[in-house]
Amino acid sequence: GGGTTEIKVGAPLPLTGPYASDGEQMLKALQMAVDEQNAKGGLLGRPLRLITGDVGALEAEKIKAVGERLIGEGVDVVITGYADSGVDARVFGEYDMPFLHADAMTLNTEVVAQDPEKYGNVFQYCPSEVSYGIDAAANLFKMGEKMGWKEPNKKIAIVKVDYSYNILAADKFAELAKDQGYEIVVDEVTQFGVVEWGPILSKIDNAQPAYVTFWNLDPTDAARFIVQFKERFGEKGLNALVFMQFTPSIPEFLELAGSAAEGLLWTASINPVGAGVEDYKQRWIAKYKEEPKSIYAYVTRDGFDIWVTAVEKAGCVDCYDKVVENIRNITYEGLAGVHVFTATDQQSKYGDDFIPTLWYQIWGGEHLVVGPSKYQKAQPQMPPWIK
Amino acid sequence: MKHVNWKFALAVLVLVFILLYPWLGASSYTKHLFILFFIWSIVAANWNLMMGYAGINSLGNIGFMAIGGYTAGILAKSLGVPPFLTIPIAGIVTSAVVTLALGLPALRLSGIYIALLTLIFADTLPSLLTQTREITGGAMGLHEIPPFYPGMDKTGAYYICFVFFLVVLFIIYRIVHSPTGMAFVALRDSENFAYCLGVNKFRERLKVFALSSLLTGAAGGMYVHALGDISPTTLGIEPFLLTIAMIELGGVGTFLGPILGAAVIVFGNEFLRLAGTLRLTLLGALICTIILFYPGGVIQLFHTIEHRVERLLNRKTPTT
Amino acid sequence: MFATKGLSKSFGRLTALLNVSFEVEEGEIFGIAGPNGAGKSTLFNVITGIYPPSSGRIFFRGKDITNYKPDQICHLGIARTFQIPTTFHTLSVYDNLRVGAIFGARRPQSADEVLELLGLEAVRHRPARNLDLYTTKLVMLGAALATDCKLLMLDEPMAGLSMAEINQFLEIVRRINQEKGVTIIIIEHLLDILISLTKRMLILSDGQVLYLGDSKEVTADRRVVEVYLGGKGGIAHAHR
Amino acid sequence: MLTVRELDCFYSDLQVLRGVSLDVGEGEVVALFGPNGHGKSTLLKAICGLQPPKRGSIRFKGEEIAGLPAHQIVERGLAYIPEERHLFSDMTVLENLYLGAYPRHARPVLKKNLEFVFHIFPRLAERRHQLCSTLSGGEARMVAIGRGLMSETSLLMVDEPSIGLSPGMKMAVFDAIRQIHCERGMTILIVEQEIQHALEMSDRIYLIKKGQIAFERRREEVQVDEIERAYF
Amino acid sequence: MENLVNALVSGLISGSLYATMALGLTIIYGVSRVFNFGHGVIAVIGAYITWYLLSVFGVPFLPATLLSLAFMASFGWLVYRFTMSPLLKKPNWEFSTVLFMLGAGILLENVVLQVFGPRVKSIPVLVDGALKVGFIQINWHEVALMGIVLVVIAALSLFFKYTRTGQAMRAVAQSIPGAQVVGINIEQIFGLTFALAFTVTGFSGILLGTKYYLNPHVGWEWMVKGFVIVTFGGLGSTSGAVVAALVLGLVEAVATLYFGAIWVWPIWFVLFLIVLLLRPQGILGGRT
Ligand SMILES: Nc1ncnc2c1ncn2[C@@H]1O[C@H](COP(=O)(O)OP(=O)(O)OP(=O)(O)O)[C@@H](O)[C@H]1O
Ligand SMILES: Nc1ncnc2c1ncn2[C@@H]1O[C@H](COP(=O)(O)OP(=O)(O)OP(=O)(O)O)[C@@H](O)[C@H]1O
Ligand SMILES: [Mg+2]
Ligand SMILES: [Mg+2]
Repeated sequence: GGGTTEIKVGAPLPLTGPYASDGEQMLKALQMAVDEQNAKGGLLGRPLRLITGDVGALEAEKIKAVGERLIGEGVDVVITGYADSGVDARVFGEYDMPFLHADAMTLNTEVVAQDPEKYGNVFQYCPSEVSYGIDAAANLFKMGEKMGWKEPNKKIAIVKVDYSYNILAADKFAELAKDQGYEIVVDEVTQFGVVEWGPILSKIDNAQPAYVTFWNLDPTDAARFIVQFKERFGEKGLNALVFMQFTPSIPEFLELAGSAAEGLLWTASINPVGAGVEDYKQRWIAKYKEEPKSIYAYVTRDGFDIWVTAVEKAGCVDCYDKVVENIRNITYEGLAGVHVFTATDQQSKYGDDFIPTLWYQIWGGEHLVVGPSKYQKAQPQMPPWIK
Repeated sequence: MKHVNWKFALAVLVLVFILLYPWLGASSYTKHLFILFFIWSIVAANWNLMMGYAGINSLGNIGFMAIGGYTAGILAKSLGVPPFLTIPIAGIVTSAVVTLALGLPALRLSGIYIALLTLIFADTLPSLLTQTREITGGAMGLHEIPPFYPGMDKTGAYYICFVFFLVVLFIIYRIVHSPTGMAFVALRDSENFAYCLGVNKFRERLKVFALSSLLTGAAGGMYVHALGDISPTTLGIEPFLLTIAMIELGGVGTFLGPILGAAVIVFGNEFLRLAGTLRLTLLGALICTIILFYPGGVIQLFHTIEHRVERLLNRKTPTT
Repeated sequence: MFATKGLSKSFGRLTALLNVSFEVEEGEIFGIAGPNGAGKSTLFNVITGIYPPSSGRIFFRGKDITNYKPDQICHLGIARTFQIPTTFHTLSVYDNLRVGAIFGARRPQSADEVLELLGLEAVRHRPARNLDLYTTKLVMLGAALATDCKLLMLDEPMAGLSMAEINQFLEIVRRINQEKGVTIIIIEHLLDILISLTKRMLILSDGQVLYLGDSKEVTADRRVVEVYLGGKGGIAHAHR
Repeated sequence: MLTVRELDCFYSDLQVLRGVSLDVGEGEVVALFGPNGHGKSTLLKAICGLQPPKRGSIRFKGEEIAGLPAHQIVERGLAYIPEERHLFSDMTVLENLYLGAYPRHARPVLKKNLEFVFHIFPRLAERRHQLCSTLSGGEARMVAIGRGLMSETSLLMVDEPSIGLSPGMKMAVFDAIRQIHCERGMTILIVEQEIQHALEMSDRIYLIKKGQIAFERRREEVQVDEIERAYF
Repeated sequence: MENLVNALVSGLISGSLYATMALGLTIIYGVSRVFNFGHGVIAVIGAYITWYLLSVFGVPFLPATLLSLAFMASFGWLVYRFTMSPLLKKPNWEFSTVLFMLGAGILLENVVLQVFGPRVKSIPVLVDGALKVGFIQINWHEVALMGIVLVVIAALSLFFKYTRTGQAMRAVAQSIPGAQVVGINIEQIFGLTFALAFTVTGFSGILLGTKYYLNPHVGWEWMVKGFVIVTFGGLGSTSGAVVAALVLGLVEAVATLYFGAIWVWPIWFVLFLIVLLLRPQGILGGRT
């Protein structure tokens, strides 16, 4: 290596289609990372260049085509926020250069576990979606006590969308909840784009569960759900906690749901909790004249920095084995927490000391951190629909 | 006579080029694009056979392709059936399912209702896939479907798809130039007169419907073995719109049209990926511009060139 | 060879045909006339299966063909033309005939025979779109004839033709009848031409049979004169 | 009233009219004869703007109208009853007739004209709410003629009005044309294969052949057989 | 029982909103035989413009709506004048116009994406509060929507039946030479038709935007539902479209209640199959 030839950083990103708003944040994060690195004189003295490819609505066909192109361009690393539909790990696993993604999907980590030889270059710099299920089963049932609310029964409603990120998490939760003696009384699978939640709310109304859990990545669907939930139960009441997986972290959710979301509980398994977050945010605002808009504005940077650290340690860029080995053994304190990769499937470990899952409750249009205790800022309260 | 010769020569030249292309320094990426082109032009050509020739306003052909793709994928993946069997089975299953559930009832209806029924049929599939998550993988689809043969590389897939492409085009050519093809023109011009001359519209259409869904299903089989994945995103709006665009951009109801259209869309779409967020904006603008200047589609551009060339040839040899 | 028994057809409240019965002999040229909207074309449409009859039966060569579909009826040997000149305008003249030959007769060479019979070789390759009225009518007739029909039904074939063309056309109709032995039913408003061409005719009025019998005597029937020819001009003006 | 000079008309590459010149004077009835397919309808279409001519001039009431869009020509008071009828098939008889009175100047007299049409074609009055697509051939012809009569024009061009009509109805149509000519002084240009009838009512005739005017005569100067012979 | 009734009510509401979607589609298809693939995107544009006026300039709801409708009308007229008009005069217009609108749909969708960004927007509701009748609860907003929809539909069908321009639009749809012969200015009528269709479509976008949220891509889904309703109801039949929309809305609600949301499309498919086999001309479409 050496010299001043460019290092090419490949980035398959969802720049058009339904995921474009995250894709835009990923692009900005990576562009800022590359620019800042270049301003520091590049990596190992070589300038970096970002090469992006649009994976649209995450169709397998597109990811493959983009993959072929990036490889053809001779990229030395591939980093994305997410470009998943269960293929990207396979596409880039075929090669040797490191591939870092935050798909948060078991589909993309299990291949690594199954064939570590071949897919050893694939890293997921966040925990997989099942961690949500595990965490929710461990903590949701304790939330009531903290509020001074006693669950009226042991019934749970699950509303999930047919997407593995949500399904696997919800199914894990159901499995663990049943072990604790809970009963699933509503178990609805929908597709994305539900506009009328009325019939499902009716089912909930009939079953009168103590917990309503909602697993759907689409902020529009989630906002509609909580708005219609509020319309239905706002006055007449429902003696239940409402929980959502991740989606309220997408800014549109609150914009759309407005006051209907007051009292909602939700969790995210990646959060801007690291020491550098505030500084990062200021640099972002300076560069883009606006605030970072989603978690991918932060976490994508971790992927980049992990790679940079590994390369610097290796002292070379195209010595892929070395770089990959360094990533595997890294302990990196990033914006989302401390990244340490699991040995089996190379995803960031989750937990309070690694990448923590945070519990939020929405009050006064703000997301207040109500757990775990290490990060807690506020006390959970009884939501308004509990009369 | 002369114009037949140079067109023929051009066609042969193009085919020879495609045949030799993997040896002319094609990258894995461009071979990949050609594979996509072969498969999508087959889907488009069959769709055109239905819509442009037989006047069956189907909007569900992507669905047919998906049925074929899933059939082949499931057979190969879960049951270990070898690909040379899964592809014909995919075609036959697709044709049988689609013809029975859709063709028999829909073809008795008038054009726009066929469009409606086929559209809804295609929109039903994602729900069914969700319901059968254990076998079809639900929203995440099927992955790691075995290739045509173990250890297949891009060149192998390239040639297999190319041969398939040629065979299907030959079949379509034969249909279009058969009495069935003539019957469709007759039906389009005057349905009642054709009926009174003994043309059974329903039967002729059913024939084409069955055949064309068979070939589309087989194309779905080719798709999964060549690419290795299929998921409900294949049934999404973008593939749907782009395939319609292929047919119409090339020139509806012409033999070469959908192939030219597929070439423009597949290669154009890939090329525009360089434009990042502007990709679809530019693609839309491209479609609009082409159609404003060549309302007959790309094929019209070809005819314009043809006229020029012919005039040139005639000028050089002013006899005959 | 052909007969209808008590044929009726109504469209909603409107009765277009009421209890129409008539017979046509093998080899005959049979005429149908009647005021506008009397139900002549409807009769053809019912016979050829475009509309199902409301009641009544249709027989062809001893077979009950009521409720047969148009293509089945064609295959039995009944062909027709339409009142509005209809051809397959994007096909060539020859291909127009071939449609009848291949799908109707299932005998491709019948197209060539008809082409010769009607003298259409000169326009063989012309697209049917831009033909003049007379040739258009010949092509329509040719396509019907190419189905190797035994019974040919012509709906106002001479409307809009000039005198000379009418005479040519009559010549052709007679030849088809005599040389090919095709039975013909013809609707026409030009009564004196119909009289000269046919032995028997049917006059419909308001969907009912007004007259059925010898053509020569039709003008003697008071009711026909009254209803059909209209008081004012009488037969002298019916056609010159 | 109408002066056509040196008109050339094409259907893409096919020339159908070659230097046609023709005059129709105020209050005249002019008949246009000629074999089928020799350009009679094309001439009428060119005049009313449906098939704009390639060369030549058409003056109507002293104004040049060649190349104007059809609706402007109609608004100037020129009506055309096409041979192909061109009815609005999914509308009722009555709606078709109303649309005949679409030009502004025709609307005030709509009632009167409608009565006139129903007077000539009592059949249409019976069938006023029937959809045009279901009419018989002759009934549809009546609607086309009736629609033309609704437009309250100074020049009426009729293309083969008698096709498909029963003998009695033909008489009624010719009588009606004669009547509007006599009573309202409407100028008329008629194309007809029934030479006898058209000849009887007209002041002058033109004979068109192969897209050219073969001859022009006053009615007194011409016999039916002369015209028929000229067809060959 | 209570649930069923509530489901039916919500079905009625979504049905009536789908019906507005259907309107713009029928107008253009009815007159020019152009299947407008850009339909959904046009609705989205109308909604986005209203949103923009509301939230960026703080224009009140009514003037914002009127302004955006005025914009949509001129937009429709321009689209006709500069693209459709030349295309409709060329031989292949049946296909070229459809494809053009498809290309334009993709183009405009992504222009919206570029201009307004990918984020979801919402238009505030017209009126707050809810109407309660026994155990049935409907938002006033939704009552208002239904009312507006019914008024618009009635106004349009009166327009087509009784006004001179409306009749001319239908006439042009059925025979262009016929329309020319009676003195209809084809260009003007086509232009007006596009302007009207774009306005109605834009308006339906605004209504939908107040109940459902807006993003640049949502138009396709709206369009598919609109298309389903137009054809199911019988093309060109406004009353058919209304009935179809209500039926589909109700079926959707009931199917979700008893079988689950995922079964809506399969149930629709079977329903269509049955209805169309019994009545091949749609629910109310076609006359005998
Ligand atoms: N599909 C239909 N629906 C309603 N009425 C119809 C339909 N078809 C025909 N009619 C009516 O039935 C009557 C008979 O029509 P038909 O076409 O048989 O008349 P015709 O004798 O052929 O007249 P013409 O000499 O004018 O062609 C007419 O009054 C016509 O309006
Ligand atoms: N749309 C068209 N495209 C091409 N050629 C046409 C078209 N319309 C008519 N022609 C041709 O133009 C010539 C003149 O047609 P036109 O209709 O003017 O004749 P015509 O004298 O009115 O005959 P007819 O008595 O049959 O109505 C014919 O040879 C016809 O084939
Ligand atoms: Mg008739
Ligand atoms: Mg003519």
